Amino acid sequence: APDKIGIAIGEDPSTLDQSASWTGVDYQIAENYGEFLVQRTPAGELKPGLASAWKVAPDGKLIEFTLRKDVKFHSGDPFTAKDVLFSFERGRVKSSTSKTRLASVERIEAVGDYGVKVFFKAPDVTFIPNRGGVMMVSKAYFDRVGEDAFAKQPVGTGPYKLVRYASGESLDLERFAGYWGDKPKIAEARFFFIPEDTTRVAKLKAGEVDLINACPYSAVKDLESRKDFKLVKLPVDHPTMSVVFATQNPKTPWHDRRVRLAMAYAVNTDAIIKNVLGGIPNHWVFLAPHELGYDPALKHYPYDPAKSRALLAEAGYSNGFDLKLYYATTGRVQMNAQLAEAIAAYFEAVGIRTRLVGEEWLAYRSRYNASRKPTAEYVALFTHGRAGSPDPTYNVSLFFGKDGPISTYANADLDQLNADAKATVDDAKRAELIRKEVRLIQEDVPSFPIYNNVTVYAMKSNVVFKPTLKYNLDLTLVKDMSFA
Amino acid sequence: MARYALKRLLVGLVCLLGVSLIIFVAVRLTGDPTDLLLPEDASDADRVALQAELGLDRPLPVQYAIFLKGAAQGDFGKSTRWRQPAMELVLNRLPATLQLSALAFSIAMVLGLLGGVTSARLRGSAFDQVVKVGVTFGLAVPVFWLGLMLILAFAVGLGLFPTSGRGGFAAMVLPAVTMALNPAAAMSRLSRSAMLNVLGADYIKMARVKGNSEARVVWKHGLKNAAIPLVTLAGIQLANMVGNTVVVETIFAWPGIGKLIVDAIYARDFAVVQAGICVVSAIYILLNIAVDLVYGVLDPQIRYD
Amino acid sequence: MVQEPLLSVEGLQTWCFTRTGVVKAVDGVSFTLDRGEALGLVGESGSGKSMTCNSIVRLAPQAARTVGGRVLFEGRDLLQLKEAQMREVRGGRIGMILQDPLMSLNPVFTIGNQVGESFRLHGGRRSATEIRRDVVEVLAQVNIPSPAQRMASYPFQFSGGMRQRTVAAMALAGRPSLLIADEPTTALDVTVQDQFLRLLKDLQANAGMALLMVTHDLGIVAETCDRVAVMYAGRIVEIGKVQDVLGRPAHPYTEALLQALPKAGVRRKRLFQIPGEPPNLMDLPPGCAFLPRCHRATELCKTGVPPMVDLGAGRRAACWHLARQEALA
Amino acid sequence: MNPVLQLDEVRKHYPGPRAGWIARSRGVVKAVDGASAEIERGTSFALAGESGSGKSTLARMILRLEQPSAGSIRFEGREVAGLAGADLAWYRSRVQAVFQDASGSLDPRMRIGAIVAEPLEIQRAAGGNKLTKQEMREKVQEMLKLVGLPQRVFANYPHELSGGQKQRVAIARAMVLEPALVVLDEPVSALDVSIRAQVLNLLADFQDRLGLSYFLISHDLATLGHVSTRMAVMYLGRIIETGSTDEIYARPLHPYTRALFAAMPVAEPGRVKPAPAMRGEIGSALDLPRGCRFCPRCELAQPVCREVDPPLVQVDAQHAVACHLAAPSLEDTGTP
Amino acid sequence: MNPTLGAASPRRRPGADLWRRLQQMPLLALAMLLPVVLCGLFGPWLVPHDPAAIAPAMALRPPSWLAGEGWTHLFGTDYLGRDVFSRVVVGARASLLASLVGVGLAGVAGVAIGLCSGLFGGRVDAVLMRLVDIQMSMPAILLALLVSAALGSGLVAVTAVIAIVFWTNYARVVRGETLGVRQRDYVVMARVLGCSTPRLLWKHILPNVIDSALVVASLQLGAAVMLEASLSFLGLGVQPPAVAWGKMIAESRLYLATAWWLPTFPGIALVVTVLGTNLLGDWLRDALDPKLRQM
Ligand SMILES: Nc1ncnc2c1ncn2[C@@H]1O[C@H](COP(=O)(O)OP(=O)(O)OP(=O)(O)O)[C@@H](O)[C@H]1O
Ligand SMILES: Nc1ncnc2c1ncn2[C@@H]1O[C@H](COP(=O)(O)OP(=O)(O)OP(=O)(O)O)[C@@H](O)[C@H]1O
Ligand SMILES: [Mg+2]
Ligand SMILES: [Mg+2]
Repeated sequence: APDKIGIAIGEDPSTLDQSASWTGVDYQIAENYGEFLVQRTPAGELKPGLASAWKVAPDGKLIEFTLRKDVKFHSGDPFTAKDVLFSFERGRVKSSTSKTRLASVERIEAVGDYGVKVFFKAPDVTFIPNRGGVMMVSKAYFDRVGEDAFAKQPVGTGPYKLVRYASGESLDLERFAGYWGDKPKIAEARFFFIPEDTTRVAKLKAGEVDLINACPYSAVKDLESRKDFKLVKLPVDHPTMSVVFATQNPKTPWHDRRVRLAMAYAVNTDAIIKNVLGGIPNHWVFLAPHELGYDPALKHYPYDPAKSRALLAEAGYSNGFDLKLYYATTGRVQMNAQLAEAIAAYFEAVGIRTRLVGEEWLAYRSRYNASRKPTAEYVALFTHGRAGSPDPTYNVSLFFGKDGPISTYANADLDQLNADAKATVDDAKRAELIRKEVRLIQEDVPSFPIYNNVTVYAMKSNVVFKPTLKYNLDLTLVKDMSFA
Repeated sequence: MARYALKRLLVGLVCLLGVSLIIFVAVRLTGDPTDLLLPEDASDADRVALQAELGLDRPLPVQYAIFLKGAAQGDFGKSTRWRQPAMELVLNRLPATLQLSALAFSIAMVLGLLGGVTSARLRGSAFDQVVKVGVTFGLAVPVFWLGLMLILAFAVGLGLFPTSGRGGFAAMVLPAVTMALNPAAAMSRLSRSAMLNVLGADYIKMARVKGNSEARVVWKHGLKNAAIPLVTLAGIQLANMVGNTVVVETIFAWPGIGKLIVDAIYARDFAVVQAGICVVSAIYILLNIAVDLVYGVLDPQIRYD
Repeated sequence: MVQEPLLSVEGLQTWCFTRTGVVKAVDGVSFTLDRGEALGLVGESGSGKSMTCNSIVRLAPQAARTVGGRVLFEGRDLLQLKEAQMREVRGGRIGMILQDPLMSLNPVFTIGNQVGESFRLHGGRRSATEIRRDVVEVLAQVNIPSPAQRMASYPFQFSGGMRQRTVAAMALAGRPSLLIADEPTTALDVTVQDQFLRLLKDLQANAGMALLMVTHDLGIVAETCDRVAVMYAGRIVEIGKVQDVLGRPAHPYTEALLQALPKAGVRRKRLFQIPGEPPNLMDLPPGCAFLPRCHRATELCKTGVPPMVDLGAGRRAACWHLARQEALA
Repeated sequence: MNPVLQLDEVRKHYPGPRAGWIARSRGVVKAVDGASAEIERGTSFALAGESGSGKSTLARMILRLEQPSAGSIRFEGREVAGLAGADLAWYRSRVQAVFQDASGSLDPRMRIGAIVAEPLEIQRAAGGNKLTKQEMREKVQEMLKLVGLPQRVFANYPHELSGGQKQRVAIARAMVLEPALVVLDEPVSALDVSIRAQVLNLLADFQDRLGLSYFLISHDLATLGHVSTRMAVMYLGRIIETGSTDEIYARPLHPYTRALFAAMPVAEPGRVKPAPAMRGEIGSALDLPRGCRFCPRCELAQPVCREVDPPLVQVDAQHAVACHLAAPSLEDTGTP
Repeated sequence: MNPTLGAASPRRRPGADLWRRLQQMPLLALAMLLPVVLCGLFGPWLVPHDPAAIAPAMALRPPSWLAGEGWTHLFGTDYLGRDVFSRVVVGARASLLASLVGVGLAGVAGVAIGLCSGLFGGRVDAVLMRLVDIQMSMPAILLALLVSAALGSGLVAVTAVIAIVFWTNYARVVRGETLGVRQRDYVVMARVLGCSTPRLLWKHILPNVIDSALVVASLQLGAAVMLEASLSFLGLGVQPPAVAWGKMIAESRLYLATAWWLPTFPGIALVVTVLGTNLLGDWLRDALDPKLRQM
């Protein structure tokens, strides 16, 4: 079997420095050469990584890690507690994502060369699921080569080392002989950055690469029908494409719960998923089945235009109303415009006169931020946090809490419930609280989901690839690939 | 001649200054990059801090002055998206774009001249009609559509060329052809009409009277006289190619400067946009000067001293 | 012993096919030209003088086609030659000077290059130095001062007269036996024109070349030519020795032409003016083309195109009145 | 004596040609270098001379398209350069022009009627007349009739007319305001012999009718002799001989004038032309020779000619010449 | 130069001239553009289906006549099950509106600037032409992106982008023409007659330079639709429910391999329009040139 693999992905990483990684693509690449303290198996289970063991204090405010002693960076420097401290410090400064993940951390202490104590301001149930927040980098290497070389030629402890990077073009990985863990099957990998979906698919079809990620849904049927290729569908779930309301402004029709509910009833999400999105994405009510607090009893808003109209009439909008529906015209979510058009058409069908306002990503984001004001008139197609977060309580506070930094919603009951849930370390009890929260949200409709993202990897039929499940990034880890 | 070139360079510098000012303002009209740089759950305080860090809190004239001062020393600031010096990024990507543009340009010129001149010679013939249709096609076909069709046909279907990426001459063929079609059409159009103008001139008749063969009449006596507008167009096209590769670069995953600038625009990466467009404009200006100097070679009546 | 003429044009017809109709620019032109002889071709603008010349060397504009007649030159019918053979004739056996000296030289090549080209095309294989020598020689022949230096000049650096003489040099390079000069001096000052015509006469005399000169200036004809042909509306209406035609015009058009000339001495006398408008070649009256403007016009003139009447001594004219006189005689 | 137009030592100097379009220009082109003349009311004054000798430039200055660099141009006693406002409008109505290229001087986008009416309209806008639209139309139609054009050309565009017809339109436009002076810059050079006669006759008719004056430029000596009562010959920006036309025809004094007459082709077969008394190429207004500007080409040049620029000297009441050898002793030294 | 062909022949009736010119009309160009213009004007009333009505169950059906299903969906359906034929017909309006208005605005601005530059010359000319240089030295598509990033997307933004990107061409061409025309004898003659500067500009110069502007415009119409398409490709075109061809083509690129009818029919509409305007432009150039008109 060959031991070289070619992979086409959509975008360049924004940085190679794994401690500065902050976007999805950054992690797609960097996790091949950088590692966290904790690992995830392809099945999605957490398992020891650079930390061979960890202990969470009963109050949840301290976690003690024990580090492996046989780990070396690609530069040859040994991995020690000093590196962990350095990585945490650097991550906090360099990566906005890491900064968020480490927000709950009060301080970190080294215990000898191979022990680390992390103190928290408050218990953080997301810290371990987030695998300890940052990928590890070498302090010794940094001291030796300085900032520039460190950022351009990063070294990690991962199964592969980075050998070459041509911006906008490709990136080469090579198996690291001194890797502490299992030796991966593939010796060399080249990532190509192909932003245009059609080209990416063409590259696979032409046989120039073995695997592509983010295969467009429109190409799935065609590829499935060919025996040279196969597809792996990875539920990423987060963020969940939803219709989001800024509920606070009493002047807007959708301040009224019945209107929001009517709008949820108006959209045939199943038809959209089946016909427009090729039947590929998931459609969870709120949480994915594997998540804590998943409630099998909870049902979708049904597609019921008659009831929708009735609800609108009841709320005093029998003649409908004018609506601006915002959506993003650029960015990484596929078929956004198509989706927006479909939803607008459904709204129109129940009498809501919908004007689509497509905005380029940044304008769209700015508008979202602005919509947190209680005077905002805002309904958007937005990727809301529902399923697939490190912990359901995390997303509820982020997206639905009164003070949630990206929330356009406020509900004192919900906030109380979520606060209780966060403070509950016991999983069963927390699950019950989460179920209550979810039901409350489902009833009040601050947003309603359209679909949960499933990313599709397409590959030649001789490629074996097990992507990491139960995690909200579409990682492309070469170590999990092999040839049949 | 040297003095003339110097003078033009100075004027070019003024133009460049104008470009930088316009870009500077325009890029700031597109929005505030902090929203993109901060995580979703960042606080307002974080935003203010980041703005200060990026220097975006200062008055615009001050920002521009700082930019100019840096630019004068070759420092165009640091990319917020790629966290590298902006100019370094731009210059790294430039060769790929130049390479592609050069090939596309050559194809466009050869096709355009051959088509245009020959159809001028055979005015009204079937060939002329075919070229006319081809020209319209070249002017009417959206570049992205053409590029994708070429990929599907020649890379996936026939397997003659790589679908995308950089590497060897073969990889350049499809993107270069894609890029060349439109300029080739324009060139063919212009060379046809320029040639028709020239072919009506008395000295062309004189060349025939002297017993020149038709090919010599057209390619020797005609072309050099028709050359001035053609060279002008060629210069503009070459320069535009450098700037208008975006779509082709996106489709063919060609690691060039156009895609970089577009990504930078989307990322509100002011430094890279500024550096990138300044470089492209500088190339345009230099090419224009070169074109003017070429005039002097083509037309003996133009002398610079 | 009757010597075969150098050039014999018989019933030449060149028509222009335009969007709006057929223009019979040349419609049955016949004349001969002997070796060493100078024939003037006069007539008003649009009468088909240039078209006749261009048809002889087969360089009529695209819209035009030669639909009839023969052009016998040195025993061959030029209209039947292959294009490659024709190229040998052009610039070789037949030299040609076009109307506008400012425009006949290619502005982007040096004088030496352009004159040299004529030699390269027609002189057989020769080295660059030989060609250079020939160029210098021919430029000197046409009175270009310091030709060796001026070879490197571009046309715009030459005065109008010098340019005109350069064009003559190019026409002479192939040592032609026939030189066609299409209004060679219209754009020139009288003094320069005078110089040039003198030169042309000299060359013709020295090289034994025949000259076909187009002009609408009767003065030039009087000074330069042996015989003259007057054209009107695509046909020759009168041809004969210069003294005869200009001295005692036979055709009313020739007569009118001469009368309309302002005479230097006679001031403020009303000039004779030919009434009416020039003919529309697309829509000629059925009879004599000059009929609408002719003071002699009678019903007879409407009967058809007037035949050529031989008036003796090589003189012929196409007028119904002359035909009748002859018939009576 | 009541001259319509007086030219007094008029000069026009242009900056020399620029090498390329950005380099600084070098030298001075002395297009007109001291020209003096008077034009009597109701007569024709003709100007002959080699191409580039400054004839058109002089005409342009009279038409106030160009300001003289020096000297004065007076029209009916008033300095032309100083006219402004209503005075300028008056001048515009009194002085008209006809140029050589008839198709070039008619706006291809205007109908013939509008072209001929334009002077009336401009004058009306300037307060020069108070004609109604209908009156203007009648006036235009009357003019068209006068120049012998059919009424239907009123609605034609210039390109639909023949060269002679176009030139008649240009004349109609020039005459519609019944001016005092018409500047004619080679009005018949581009026309066929037969049409030339028509136009010359037409011009003569207008002169008889309106009693106007012509300033005529031509290098066809026959035309010029036919039309003018007085004439001048220019050479490189300078009037080198002037006087009554008859006199100059009978007794040309300047060697250049003689050469000009000698070169004139005449439709008299068998006439033997004298050899030209001139050599070389025409000089350039950019670098004038020292002394007499004709001397490099003059067969008769004497040492003095290379040193001193000869002034225009009156040889008799009707005749002045600028030549060391011609005035007045040329006869004495003997003609060649 | 060709008096014998002058049309002032005695047998001319009034109107004959017009008829002759009509006969020389570019029938092919008109045949191409007429349906396009009709669609642009009356599109919404001509269509068999509501172009915005979705029917997800009917998504991505090929043209119905190919499947032997009659003429219900002449051009097939798109990813939302909408009728492609109706969308192409209705799309004409936005495509034409953006390009016509954009090119028109560019034309007005460019012609005005070109005229001033050419007529006044000197410092005015230098400043204006430097402006043109500056704009031209910035890559058009990037400029367009910047502008639309600043203005947001939508028909108005696309139109503005077209106007901003295209005015320079007019300015250059008109300036060049003005420089030429200003020296022509008829302009000189107008000055002899005492024409005021506004009258000179309006009556003599503008009518004589407007042709080249029209020709530029005809060529740019096609380019404008292309720019609209490119902007859509980059995510910044017109917004739904507005339909425009460029947007349709750009969005359908995902289906190039699987649903050929999606890009093909709007593509044909685009090609026909560009071909039509180009032919019209060629004809205009000939027709407006009085010299050629005579031939
Ligand atoms: N390409 C053409 N298409 C249509 N008619 C043409 C064309 N070329 C020439 N003609 C016509 O043919 C006739 C003869 O033209 P030709 O050039 O021979 O005249 P000419 O006697 O040389 O006139 P001139 O003295 O003006 O040079 C003219 O009536 C002219 O209008
Ligand atoms: N605007 C100008 N700038 C510079 N030089 C000029 C300008 N106009 C005319 N000249 C020069 O002035 C001289 C006289 O030109 P002008 O047109 O008056 O001659 P002309 O006697 O009318 O000649 P022609 O008989 O050829 O019409 C020429 O050398 C010409 O090149
Ligand atoms: Mg001719
Ligand atoms: Mg002149």
